[in-house]
Amino acid sequence: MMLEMTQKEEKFIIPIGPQHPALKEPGHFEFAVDGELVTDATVRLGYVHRGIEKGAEARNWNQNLYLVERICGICSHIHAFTYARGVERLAEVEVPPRAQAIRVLVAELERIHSHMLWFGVAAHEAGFDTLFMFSWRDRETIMDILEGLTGNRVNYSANVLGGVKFDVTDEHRKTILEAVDFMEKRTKHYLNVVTTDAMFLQRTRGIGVANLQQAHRLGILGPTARASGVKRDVRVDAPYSAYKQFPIKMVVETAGDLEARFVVRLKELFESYRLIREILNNMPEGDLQVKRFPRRIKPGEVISRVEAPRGEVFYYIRSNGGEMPERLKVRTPTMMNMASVLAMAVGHQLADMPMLLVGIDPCFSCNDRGVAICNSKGDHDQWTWERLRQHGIDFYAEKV
Amino acid sequence: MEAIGNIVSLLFFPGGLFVIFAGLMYEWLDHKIIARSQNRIGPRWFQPIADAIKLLTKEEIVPDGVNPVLFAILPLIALAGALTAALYVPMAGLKPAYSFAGDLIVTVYMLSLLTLSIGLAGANAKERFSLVGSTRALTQLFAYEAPFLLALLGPAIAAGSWQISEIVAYTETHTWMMILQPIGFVVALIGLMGKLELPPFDSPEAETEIVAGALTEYSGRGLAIFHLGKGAELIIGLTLITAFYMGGVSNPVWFLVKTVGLLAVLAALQSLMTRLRIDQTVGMWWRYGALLVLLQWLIIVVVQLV
Amino acid sequence: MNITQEWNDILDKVKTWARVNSPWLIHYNSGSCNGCDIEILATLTPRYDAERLGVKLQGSPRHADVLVCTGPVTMQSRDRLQRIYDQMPDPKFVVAVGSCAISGGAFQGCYNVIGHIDEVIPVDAYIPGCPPRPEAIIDGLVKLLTAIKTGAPIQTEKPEELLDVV
Amino acid sequence: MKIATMFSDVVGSFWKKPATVQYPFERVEAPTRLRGKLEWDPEKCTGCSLCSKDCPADAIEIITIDKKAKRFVMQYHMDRCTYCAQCIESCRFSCIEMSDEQWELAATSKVPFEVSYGREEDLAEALAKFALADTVETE
Ligand code: SF4
Ligand code: SF4
Ligand code: SF4
Ligand code: SF4
Ligand code: SF4
Ligand code: SF4
Ligand code: SF4
Ligand code: SF4
Repeated sequence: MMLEMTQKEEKFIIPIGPQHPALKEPGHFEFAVDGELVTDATVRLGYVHRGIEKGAEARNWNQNLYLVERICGICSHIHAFTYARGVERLAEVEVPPRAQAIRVLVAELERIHSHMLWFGVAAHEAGFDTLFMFSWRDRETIMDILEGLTGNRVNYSANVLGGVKFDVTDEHRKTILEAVDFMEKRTKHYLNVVTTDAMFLQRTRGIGVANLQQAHRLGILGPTARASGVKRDVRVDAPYSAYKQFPIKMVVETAGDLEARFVVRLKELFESYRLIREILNNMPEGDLQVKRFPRRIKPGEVISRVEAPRGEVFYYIRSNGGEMPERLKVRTPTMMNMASVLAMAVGHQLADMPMLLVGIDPCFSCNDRGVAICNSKGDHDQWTWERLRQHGIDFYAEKV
Repeated sequence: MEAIGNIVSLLFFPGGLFVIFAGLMYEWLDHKIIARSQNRIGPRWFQPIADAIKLLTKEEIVPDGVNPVLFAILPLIALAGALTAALYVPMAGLKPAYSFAGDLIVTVYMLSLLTLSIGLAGANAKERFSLVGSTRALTQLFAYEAPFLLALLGPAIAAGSWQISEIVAYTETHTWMMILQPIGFVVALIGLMGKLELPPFDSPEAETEIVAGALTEYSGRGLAIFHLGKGAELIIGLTLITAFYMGGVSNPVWFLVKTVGLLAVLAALQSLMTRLRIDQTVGMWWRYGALLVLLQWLIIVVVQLV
Repeated sequence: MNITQEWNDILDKVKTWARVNSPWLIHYNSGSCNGCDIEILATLTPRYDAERLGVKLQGSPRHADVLVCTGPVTMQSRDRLQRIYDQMPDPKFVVAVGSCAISGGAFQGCYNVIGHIDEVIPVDAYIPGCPPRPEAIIDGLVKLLTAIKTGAPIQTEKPEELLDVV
Repeated sequence: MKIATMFSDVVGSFWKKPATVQYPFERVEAPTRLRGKLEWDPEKCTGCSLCSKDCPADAIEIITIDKKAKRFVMQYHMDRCTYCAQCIESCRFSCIEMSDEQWELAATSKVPFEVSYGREEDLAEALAKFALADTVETE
């Protein structure tokens, strides 16, 4: 033990984060390097931990819709969707089919914006700024649609408990279809770029490989897993909401390297485009919301799973019959994928680290829970889960 | 009288203020072309000037643990090196201020002084990103220096002189070296990109990996001076290559046209490529760059013999 | 005397001009939901291209003039925020982007949230919205720069030292 | 394996107009559904306070001057609002709207973020009774 400690201290540690240009969010990674080669990697999370799960117990069912939406600004709709779906099942309320279709429509638009965002950031990490600029330029067409449709570019607040807030008019339908055509053309181009550009492939092909066994063992989710050949997609495995009516095909690649992750995400976009067209052309008629959604929800518990752009989002919701949830538990995909970065990092060049990191499309805001991963000295002011929980309990006890 | 002339040439033209100012304008042009190729508007023409003035008037923080003398003096050495180099090249199409046999070698090494100072500055800062940055900067220096110099020697051999003014006189009266020695031209161009740490050879200051590389800890004045040095290096490098490979620079108009043309090519190359890892950069230089130039030399020698 | 006076005036004008035309940003997320962060990034991309206003996103606090903060301040990121602020060379400015950076927004009252940015470091401009549109972010930045240009009073005192929560 | 696959985009951009909007110099209209600053109509309000109860950010306070006469004042905290429009959904009497024009809300101090809505006489009374913020907007 002692021996290991002293060895560790002699290593040259390169920290990435919490404030670092490669990370738009504060995560903290430490890579032990030998020259340029990474020999060890650790992560420290928790900079963005806000205590949402505990906070949710002090807010009513309506307020929580917006709180969970702000777990993350990139897949905000997915969180509200998952939560609303759970609460509606708990309250045994049937959401009108048109509302379901609109929810899925927004979810797919969000997937496009999220994948394009990731694509640009990944290109930026690779030092290919032109690709970053062009992909973000094209992403703006989707942002325009989302803003025109929902009224905000990021936290759309499309949902209310029991339905959605707005309708899709004919005019929207037209602009969305046009934008989707444009995006499809561009996506084809980008797919061509990432699979043929020799310079780019040098940074992606064969880098950060996670094979099928590793993917299973590490419990990777979402496109990252599908790039390693894991056939796992909630939209296909357990269709929910309007996905029952509008099924989606799963995109799987087997190489498991960074290139495969690019290919899976870009190919998924084509499925999204197809689905959006299908929904718009076969939009069910009917109401947008149920007449009255109960303010108190009868006791019970429910789980709700939805496929976010980065993988499965999982909610557990328990009610004790009051105006507020008794427990809300969120499990997000990046949390599950984080371990894979650390496993893949060892043996790669330091210069590959940002690429490896973005390979899983990480975003910390949803996975910042009090995970304690101690460094060699153990002198960080770390908040363990237990300490946080105790603090949370004390905090609210004091308030009452 | 001569002393006054010397001071003028050192401080104003063709060294000093002129090179600094021209360097800033070329830097703007570079950014502007890149911005336009990315379908956006890009910076205004006075942007680099505003940046430089702002940095010069900002507080300069000397971090703990550095050698303060080195910290302050390294940027000056870098800039002085670049400005001295400017005296030996046909700046703005005019005759170099000084000239002696073998000044080509001196010029190239004066330019390297900048990279060397940056490397030392990074090592001095004792901060992790700076250290990695400086290691990378020096590794890269080691990698491109030889091919770049060899590529510049191609025209020198053809002209049979190692004196810049004589080589230029030779290239002005002959077919463009770019056509006679295409390999040398390409290597020199890419060597210049490596020297200036432009993408795709910007791993010494790769923002997404090591923040700002060796200069991470520099603020205010030091950063500004390094910045000015980079600008000077850009314009000197462009001048050298146009003078050697693109039919010389006989007057200011030709100078402007040719260097700007070359800059546009550089900018386009920058916007088309993905950053190379440092091991890829070094590998590429030694495996292809150096060998290609040797091949070029061989061709020159054979042609001259025949 | 008069000449030095005039000279100083000119020098001041040049300084202010350079400062206003070359705001280099550094961005720190002290607990946000990413929403504001991606909108800040979007202001740099072709549609909004903040570079035409001289804006550049810097990685090192030593190179930056304006600290752009997003999100409420969580317990763990408080020290970091303070440290980044301290590392920046003078003159420095702070912009709080998004409702949670200004007031805590949807997260006010959560146990791990200390509060908003100006409880930790002084803030010079506030941009409400959740998140503000990129145009609104540019608008906020322009308002800050205008204030610097006209020399309008911007908050510069430090907030009172926080009670140590833990 | 190709090199320079972005060539057509890069070269094409030189002939195209930049995609950049001229924002601070030219203002483009926001979409009509945009959720900007909140606006409140005191005439329809019944004082049920559902809006403030459901607000996730505690951004609305309904101050009762006289319940029978339906005289209320709304204190709106622009800096807390998350622009989520739940209040619009919760209000059964459509008193609340969100402006698609007022979205340039940035300021160099927090003072303009406190907004009080209401009829003039109500505001005057509320101001006398409670200490309200400086910025007062009358309908
Ligand atoms: S993985 Fe989490 S944070 Fe990331 S986009 Fe999805 S829900 Fe949001
Ligand atoms: S949170 Fe519960 S379900 Fe999830 S891994 Fe832990 S014990 Fe299992
Ligand atoms: S993974 Fe988390 S931080 Fe990232 S976008 Fe999703 S919710 Fe946000
Ligand atoms: S881990 Fe994330 S979702 Fe859970 S309480 Fe913390 S910030 Fe909220
Ligand atoms: S935190 Fe718990 S569930 Fe997660 S890896 Fe550790 S022991 Fe397993
Ligand atoms: S203001 Fe809104 S969008 Fe911005 S970080 Fe806070 S919750 Fe997210
Ligand atoms: S828009 Fe949302 S946050 Fe703003 S006042 Fe209404 S309910 Fe509250
Ligand atoms: S919900 Fe409507 S009627 Fe009720 S207090 Fe609010 S604004 Fe007035």
